[in-house]
Amino acid sequence: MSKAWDQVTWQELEIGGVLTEPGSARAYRTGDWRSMHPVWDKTRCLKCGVCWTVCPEAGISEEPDGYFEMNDYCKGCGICAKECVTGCITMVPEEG
Amino acid sequence: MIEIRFHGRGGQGAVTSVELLALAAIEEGKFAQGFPSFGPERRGAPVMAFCRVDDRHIRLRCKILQPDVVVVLDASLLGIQNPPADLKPHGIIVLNTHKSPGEIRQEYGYTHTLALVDANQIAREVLGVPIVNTAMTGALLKATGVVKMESLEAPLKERFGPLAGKNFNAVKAAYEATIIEER
Amino acid sequence: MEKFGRAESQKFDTYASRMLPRDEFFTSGHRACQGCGEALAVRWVCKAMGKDAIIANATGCMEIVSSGMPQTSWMHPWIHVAFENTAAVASGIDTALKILERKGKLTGKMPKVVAMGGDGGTSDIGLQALSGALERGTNFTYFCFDNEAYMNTGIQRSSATPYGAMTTTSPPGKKSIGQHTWKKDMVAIAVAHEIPYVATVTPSYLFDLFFKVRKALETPGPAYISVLSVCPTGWRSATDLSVRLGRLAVETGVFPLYEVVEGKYFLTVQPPKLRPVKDYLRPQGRFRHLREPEINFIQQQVQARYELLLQKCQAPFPEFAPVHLPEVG
Amino acid sequence: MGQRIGMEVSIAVSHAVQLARAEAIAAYPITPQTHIVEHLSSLVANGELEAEFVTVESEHSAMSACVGSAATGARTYTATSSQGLALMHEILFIASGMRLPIVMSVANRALSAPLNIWNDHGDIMAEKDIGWIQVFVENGQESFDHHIMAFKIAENHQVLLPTIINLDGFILTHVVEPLEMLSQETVDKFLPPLVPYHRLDHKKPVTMGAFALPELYAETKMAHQVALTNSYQPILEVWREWGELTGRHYHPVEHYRTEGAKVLLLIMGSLAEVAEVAVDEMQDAGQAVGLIKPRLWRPFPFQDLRQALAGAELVIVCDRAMSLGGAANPVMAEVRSALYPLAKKPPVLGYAVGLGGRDVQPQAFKDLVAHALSEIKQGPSEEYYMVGVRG
Repeated sequence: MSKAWDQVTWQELEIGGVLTEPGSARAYRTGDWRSMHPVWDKTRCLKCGVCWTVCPEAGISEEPDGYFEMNDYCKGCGICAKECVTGCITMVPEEG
Repeated sequence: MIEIRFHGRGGQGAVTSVELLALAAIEEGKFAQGFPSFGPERRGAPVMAFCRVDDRHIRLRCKILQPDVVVVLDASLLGIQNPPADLKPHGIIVLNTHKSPGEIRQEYGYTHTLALVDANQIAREVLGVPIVNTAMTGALLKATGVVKMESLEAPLKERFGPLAGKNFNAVKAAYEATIIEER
Repeated sequence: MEKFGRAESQKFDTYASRMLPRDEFFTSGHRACQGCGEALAVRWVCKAMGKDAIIANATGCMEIVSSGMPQTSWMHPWIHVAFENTAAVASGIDTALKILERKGKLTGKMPKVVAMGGDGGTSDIGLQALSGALERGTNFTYFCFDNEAYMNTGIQRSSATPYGAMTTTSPPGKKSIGQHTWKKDMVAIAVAHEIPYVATVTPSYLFDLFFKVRKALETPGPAYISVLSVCPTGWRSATDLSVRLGRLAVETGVFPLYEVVEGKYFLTVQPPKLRPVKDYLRPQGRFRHLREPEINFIQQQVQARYELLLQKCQAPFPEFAPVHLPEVG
Repeated sequence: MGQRIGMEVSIAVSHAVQLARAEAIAAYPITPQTHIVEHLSSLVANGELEAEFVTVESEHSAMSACVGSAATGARTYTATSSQGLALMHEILFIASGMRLPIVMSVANRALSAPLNIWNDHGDIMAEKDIGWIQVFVENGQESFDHHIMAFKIAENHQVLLPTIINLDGFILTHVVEPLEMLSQETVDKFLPPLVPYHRLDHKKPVTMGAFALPELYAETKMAHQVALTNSYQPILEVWREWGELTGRHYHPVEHYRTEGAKVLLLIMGSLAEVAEVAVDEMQDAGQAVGLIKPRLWRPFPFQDLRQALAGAELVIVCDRAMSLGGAANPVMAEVRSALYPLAKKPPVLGYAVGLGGRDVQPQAFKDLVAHALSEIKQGPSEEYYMVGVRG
């Protein structure tokens, strides 16, 4: 739906309110929610991927070099930092 | 339209009788209804069942308050219910009894036409069980001719399966044995 | 989204986490609280399910955070109907799949039927529908995402709320220690339906979760899985502790990980020695008011129940005689 | 036309469902709906109907399972009554809001308390605003006919709404009477297989039952309202087609001997036939009384009713339910609303008739017409009247 969702008319609604685009919530970047974000110290990162597994948002992605980074959905909960095997993740405040 | 009201006790098969009659009438191309009195009554309780037969679509969806015929499956009901109380003046009482018309009239003061049969005995002899509804249907046929005997055959088969033959015999036996005393 | 999915072409390294499937079926953009243990659990349950599944979801946190019109976080075919009837909805889906397959209207591999609800939607208001669906032998897997209270409506107590916990309807006070009943044993209730597969999982033990989910889905007939889902908002715990608290629940014996296969109990994660329950209680604000006597009581209860569970696991015979009804027709 | 066969109306309904090739049936037993679902169970058990019958543990789950199976693309049917319908209440709105073409029989029965298993319209009138198509039938033939038509209406992609057929409990459901059946071949030609509009399909996933924030909820309601209102024409189209097929023609509002009638009785359901008998007798006695029988209850046929009633000098609405503490009983309230915009409108008097299975003889209608005529002369003393109440 290209239109802003609060501008949608009743005629434009799908029958029965069915949503036909799976995973369309990805359009909503929950990264705006965070006040902290994780920073990886690559010198200590094992590329094990535990941070990726523990993220409730799927807010961590693997980079081409095999290291992990947060993406636009990270809400800044800090689980990744807590669970990191080597302690290479630090939570850093968002810049104002 | 002829309106017939069955009086029996829960479990005696009054509802089956009205349904068989309605089915037989419909088989003959007539219009008919058969329905119970929809009560919460269980086995043993006095119950009623209703049958209407007509040559046109029947529109009534209510009890039969002034029947043309009452059929009493169980003579013990006579003392409790007085089934013929609201019977039409030229109506018929079909009664399961071993007593004679004279005895019945003396006992209950009935003035209507009587059709009497000892259905208990017929049921015992023909069916081997004391269920009188099919026999009483035979008596009703004799008294009214509301449907032809053979029209009952298919509905009986549908309802009773292998026991249909015996039940049909009960109908026939009761038909033969019914005594009618007109008024 | 651009960043997402890049990893799919990556080599698998030696680390076990990397062996897990990369496809996301409960996608980013959902509106769960920061550090939501339930969202994490759903994410991994969905991954373990794979794409060939249909989900019926009860009203509750996961429904609300994932399906605000016109956006959805679900990649699976997904339906939400109401709060208390998810198991019945799943029954209907199972029914339709059966008849449509039998009539040749659906061909190929049939999707798995999955129902999801919270602890309130499962052990309170949805218990009847669940019992019916289990008893009827519905071919589905029911997941109870148990965060131990009605979090969606603002942290009210449910029958799954643990003893002593503070919620908005079980507040501690001069005459109350908070929740004054022991948590309802939904696993035992599920087992009592003599269904082929029952298990407990938590996303803090990902591989245990992953394989139990697979097992449950592959089991013909009903399966029930209880998923301990840490709720930092309702448990008054730090958002970064959601995985750790799940682990502590297991390590203290508060939430043992086990499965009941055709009536036979198996402990799947066995801590060498149980940690004291206060390790689990302390980081949670909902237990902050508890004092030594209550904590001791909880410790004693947890210990006793854990030992009973161990006994069940050691029993040479199953809890019930497995019934395999003959096929008819 | 075909030969008339005698059978209990409940059995006729189950045969209609069988001929419609229902695929998923989820039902919970409640008097007086039981004979319908018992017979369907036996049809399934004997392989005479290729369907799955789910014996759910409540009506709430029955409707929930129906939502699940309809959403998965199976032709779905259920039946209930009274308390069962009330227990479904929550899910009824959801089924229609999700636009799932479920067909349901309601064997109309009174609501508790006190418990009463007999016929009135209290159950369905409590559900008048659920957003379903709702039809009332008068006899066994109509019961049979409308169940088959209901699937065709509900599944029409211009409609996609669940549909209720209301048939009176006991006084209709439990009566053996004659009706004409149709062959499977004829029904197959009339009713094509269901083509789901949306379905839960792992190859083409959709999300069903998403929630709406205040910014969207009103739009969803508008869409539903328009869909229900617009179902009127497709309904008429299906009924017309059926008329051509069977010679039995149905209309949203049926008239009986209304020509020249100054007083119009109005009633829905099987007691309308009893009222016909009363109208015959009154007309024979020289009274200009006619009968209006609404068949389509939702969408409400405003225009048809206005046309039918506008010329009358008095309209007497017989409700089979109460709207306790309300402005009028349910049907009367709607009829009066329909007439309100008219410049010249007849007075409307309302009567609650046959509550909780109270026997209604033709005489009852004659009595209430006489009562209404005397009331209207001196100005009505009540908002509405109850028929046959002692004391």
